[in-house]
Amino acid sequence: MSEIDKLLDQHGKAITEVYLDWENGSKIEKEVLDAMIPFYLDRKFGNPAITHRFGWETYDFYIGAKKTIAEPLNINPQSLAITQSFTESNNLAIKGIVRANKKKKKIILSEVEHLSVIHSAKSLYAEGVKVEIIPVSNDGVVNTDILQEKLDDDTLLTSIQAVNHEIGTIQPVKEAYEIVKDKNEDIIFHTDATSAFGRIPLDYSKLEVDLATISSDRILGPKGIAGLYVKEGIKIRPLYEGQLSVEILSPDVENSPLLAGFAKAVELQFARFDEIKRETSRLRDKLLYGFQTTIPRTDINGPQGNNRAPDNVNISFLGCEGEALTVESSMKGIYASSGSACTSRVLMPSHILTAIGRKPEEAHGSLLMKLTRINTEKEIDYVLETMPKVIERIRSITGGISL
Amino acid sequence: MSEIDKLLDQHGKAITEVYLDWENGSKIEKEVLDAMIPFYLDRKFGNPAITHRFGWETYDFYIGAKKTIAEPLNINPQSLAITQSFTESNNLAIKGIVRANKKKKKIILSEVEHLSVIHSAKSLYAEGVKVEIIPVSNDGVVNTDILQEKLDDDTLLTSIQAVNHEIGTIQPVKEAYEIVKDKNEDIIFHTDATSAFGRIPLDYSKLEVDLATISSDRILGPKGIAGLYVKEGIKIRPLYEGQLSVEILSPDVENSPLLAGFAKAVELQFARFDEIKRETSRLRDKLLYGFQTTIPRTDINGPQGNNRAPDNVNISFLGCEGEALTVESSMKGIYASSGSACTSRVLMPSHILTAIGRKPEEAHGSLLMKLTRINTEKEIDYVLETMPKVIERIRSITGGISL
Amino acid sequence: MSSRIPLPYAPRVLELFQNPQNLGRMEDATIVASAGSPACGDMIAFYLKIDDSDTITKSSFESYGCASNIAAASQLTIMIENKTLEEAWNFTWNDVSEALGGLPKVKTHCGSLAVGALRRAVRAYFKEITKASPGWLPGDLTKDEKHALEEEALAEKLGKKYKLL
Amino acid sequence: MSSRIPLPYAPRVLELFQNPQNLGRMEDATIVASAGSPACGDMIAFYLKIDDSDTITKSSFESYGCASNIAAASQLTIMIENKTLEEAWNFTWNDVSEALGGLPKVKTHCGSLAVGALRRAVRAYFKEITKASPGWLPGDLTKDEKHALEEEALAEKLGKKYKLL
Ligand SMILES: Cc1ncc(COP(=O)(O)O)c(C=O)c1O
Ligand SMILES: Cc1ncc(COP(=O)(O)O)c(C=O)c1O
Repeated sequence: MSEIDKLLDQHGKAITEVYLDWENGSKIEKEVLDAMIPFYLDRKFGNPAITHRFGWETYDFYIGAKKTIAEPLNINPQSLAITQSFTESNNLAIKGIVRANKKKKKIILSEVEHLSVIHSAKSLYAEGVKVEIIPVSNDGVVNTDILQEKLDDDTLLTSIQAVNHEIGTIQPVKEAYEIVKDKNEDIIFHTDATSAFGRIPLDYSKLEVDLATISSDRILGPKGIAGLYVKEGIKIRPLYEGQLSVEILSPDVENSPLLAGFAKAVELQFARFDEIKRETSRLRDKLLYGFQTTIPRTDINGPQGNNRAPDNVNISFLGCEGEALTVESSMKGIYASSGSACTSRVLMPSHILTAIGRKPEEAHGSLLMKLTRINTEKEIDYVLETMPKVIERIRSITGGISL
Repeated sequence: MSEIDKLLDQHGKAITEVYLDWENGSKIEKEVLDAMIPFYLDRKFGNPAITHRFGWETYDFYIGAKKTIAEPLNINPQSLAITQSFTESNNLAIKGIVRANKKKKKIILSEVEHLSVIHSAKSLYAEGVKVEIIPVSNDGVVNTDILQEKLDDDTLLTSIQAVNHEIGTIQPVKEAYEIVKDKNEDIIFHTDATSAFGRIPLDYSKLEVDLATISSDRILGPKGIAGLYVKEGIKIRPLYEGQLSVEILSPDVENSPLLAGFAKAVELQFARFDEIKRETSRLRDKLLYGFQTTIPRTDINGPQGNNRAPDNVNISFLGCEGEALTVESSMKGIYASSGSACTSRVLMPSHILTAIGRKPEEAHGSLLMKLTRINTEKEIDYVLETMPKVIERIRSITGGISL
Repeated sequence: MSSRIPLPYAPRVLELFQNPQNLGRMEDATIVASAGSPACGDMIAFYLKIDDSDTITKSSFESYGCASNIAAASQLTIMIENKTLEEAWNFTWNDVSEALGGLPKVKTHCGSLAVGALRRAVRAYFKEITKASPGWLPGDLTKDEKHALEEEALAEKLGKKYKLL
Repeated sequence: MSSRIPLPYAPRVLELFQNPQNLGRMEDATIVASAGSPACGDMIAFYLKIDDSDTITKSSFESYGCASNIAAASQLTIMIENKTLEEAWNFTWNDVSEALGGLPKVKTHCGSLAVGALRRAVRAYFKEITKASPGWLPGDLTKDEKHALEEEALAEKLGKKYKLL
């Protein structure tokens, strides 16, 4: 019996399990897997550029799958680059634009961007790039006045996410886009829409962002595939080199099974888009306000109502340390993550919670739960019924320590 | 009916199908898929760094899977970075070493490296890197005398593949490694072992290369996952940035199902390593010499016997253009690729065939077939029986054109 | 455009590849010309049988080339049957491509090679057989001829550059 | 090393997290001390009941911290029961970690915080209660104490730097 087996044994396994840690890892539905299996076992795994029946079959599938994924965004499928993760898409957007456009040197980001955006930008310091960070309000909303101020003739790229991944803030992308383009049509506008795609309506034929990141695993598609919309005419360099393949921006041969899964996840999410939006919003509010009414000293992180992504629940339990919270919840079968320093691989609290002005002890006591199309009311009831006990026990350990 | 459906209709579908284009796309066995499914549908898809039961279960699996993959190489599992493709591994090896070691500027490669190695190196010209290309013999063997000559105090990195992916040449890696380290212990030695892993014996505890690329899809594991062995102590920078994750060299969250598939493919390949090696070698020679005896004007590309990778068949049919060959073969149910300019996405013949001194008309008439553990004798018999007719028809179209 | 979509062949290409019309050496050809180069992996020989009124009564081809190359040559032989040389001259690579249902862009040269070979044959006919150039025949090389020649030049350059790839 | 493998807890950590021994405020403590800071998300209060022969007859803790923090504090209270202050003083973070089956490296500070708090309590006892320092008590801060203090200093720095991340 390995040490971890013993740990799991000690931990035990709750009879009821509710997985809400979708931000950190996701499964897929049987239906999505079924869409992938033929490509693993049977056909259409060929290289779509090779001149034989397998290649042509793959090509046919490939074109169709890209169309399916592009459709809800109302973009030309050919403008959608397929990548291997939203992290890669964000790196490609930031580094690819900088390396293809050497004249201007300034990138403007919001303070609450995903670390893949922030770190990509900062990694370019060595190449002479300047990075300006726009602060946010207490709800995490980007300050567009400051954006306006920071824009100048040296500005190459602005990157503002569509929805914040941790606190669910829906950003004023349209407004930011217009401010940027009013200043100078040539400034490139990227939006990381990873946490928005499938959650809130997006139409890039109307809101003409230049680049947009989307991901499969965030809508219960398989991990290992994502997208970057690149508007026609935008100059961008690939991140890595190799053979020429169908994807100009990636030298890897197309991954049919993952693409099939991505396309199926898009179908499932958008076929019931309104219903999923309504249902997750309802469960989200049931959780948020349920916690607030049954558990003292709680604080909602991020905005409320229509300004919040339908799938996002993030709440701070004062007097609780978050890692202890995730462990105690886990023992009751509830799986979530925390912005606490102790749950991360580096011991720093979430940069997003500190950006919205949360005090450290608030950030450390936060719990992030996400809702997907496969979460049920029964699960939420169980969480609401169980969490007061979890919080109570953790607070009993904190005791009288004054924070 | 789409245009492609009509094309496929026109093409027809042979009753017997033999897929040999493993270099360009591969499927997986039911057993490999079965190993992946639980991670898609059930458990252990969590983030292995998160402190809850799902995270710990994933962690446990993760450690075990890396051990399985590292074992046949006799390396410490912690030294194995998980990447998303061998193309990424090669990019990481070349660019990651250059960006972490800024003092020395010269990279030495062989002329027959995979394009991901060659293009990665050349993409660094802008960063002041010099690239020296070592020629090869008519069998594709790296000229170690010239390697010796090119090594100097400015040399940072040497990259010599273990087995050539197109013509199956087994390179004298041990000799090259010793020449390099004799010159200077600090010169880093990378080997792209993509086409060697699982085909020829490799033991990196004995032959202490510094970096080695391996891939899942080349041993019938799922696509989207690969590895880079990085010897303890080697300084290397990641290719892209994001959140910190278990993999120091990749910010993406670990992809459990693909890792499970990779590990299963390694198990299947190495459990029967000797048998697979013997069987594929036998089928390889049956094909090579079968073609030579039944079809006039053929030339084997690459070395023969023990100097050739067991899975590699590459043969030039003079008087045939390769793309026409792949199409005609396809109509008979045989799927292979060609080094012809016309089959590639850019109209250039294979850089490997030209490196070994093949005349253009020889390169254009080449056919690459690979053998895996799931190819059967019956398939090979069908190919041998069918190809003479294929060649005859293509030659009848060429007619008397003098080449 | 972030993806490079090389359209596969239209069905007509495959049809002519499978069943090439007017394939093969013509022993009694009035004139023969070829275009392309084995270095590029594409070569066409074009045979014409021409009657006294400058009409093509029969034509045929041989091809060392890809499926589009073969189909384009075959398609062109069909198109020029019983056409006058002037009518035949006026078929462009675009006409051939259209008749084939649209060739993928990377295959442009395969179509233009057939047209190039035909026009060479026509020029050769007037130069070597009738020894008089009709008014409609341009003195300078046309676009499609140049394209075919470019291919040949490229082939030579490639041949020399191979080792430098 | 190309992968960062953060070892999960040993089972003993979870055992003590689930069932912490000697948890809670001690109303009649001889001395109490705390270490850590809420900014770092880790704080410990340590209560000691000490008899006339400088022996710890009872100890308890409160923790605002992660599972390792809680387990380390609890483990230390078990280890020092009925030990003299000198014996108790000599337990290092290493001893605690070992008793817990090995703490993950990133969790070093959780173990050292418990030790830091205990040593603070011991120093406070001699300073405030007996008002005489025994010979075995080092004048300078020990490694584990410094570690705990560093955490506190880091916390303050972080607090100020947050906006600069
Ligand atoms: C056309 C083409 N593109 C790209 C690649 C790179 O392969 P991968 O996707 O495994 O990195 C290959 C490898 O054979 C290829 O044939
Ligand atoms: C710990 C960690 N690492 C990395 C990532 C990046 O995710 P991906 O693998 O989808 O790019 C995330 C995203 O949530 C994360 O939580």
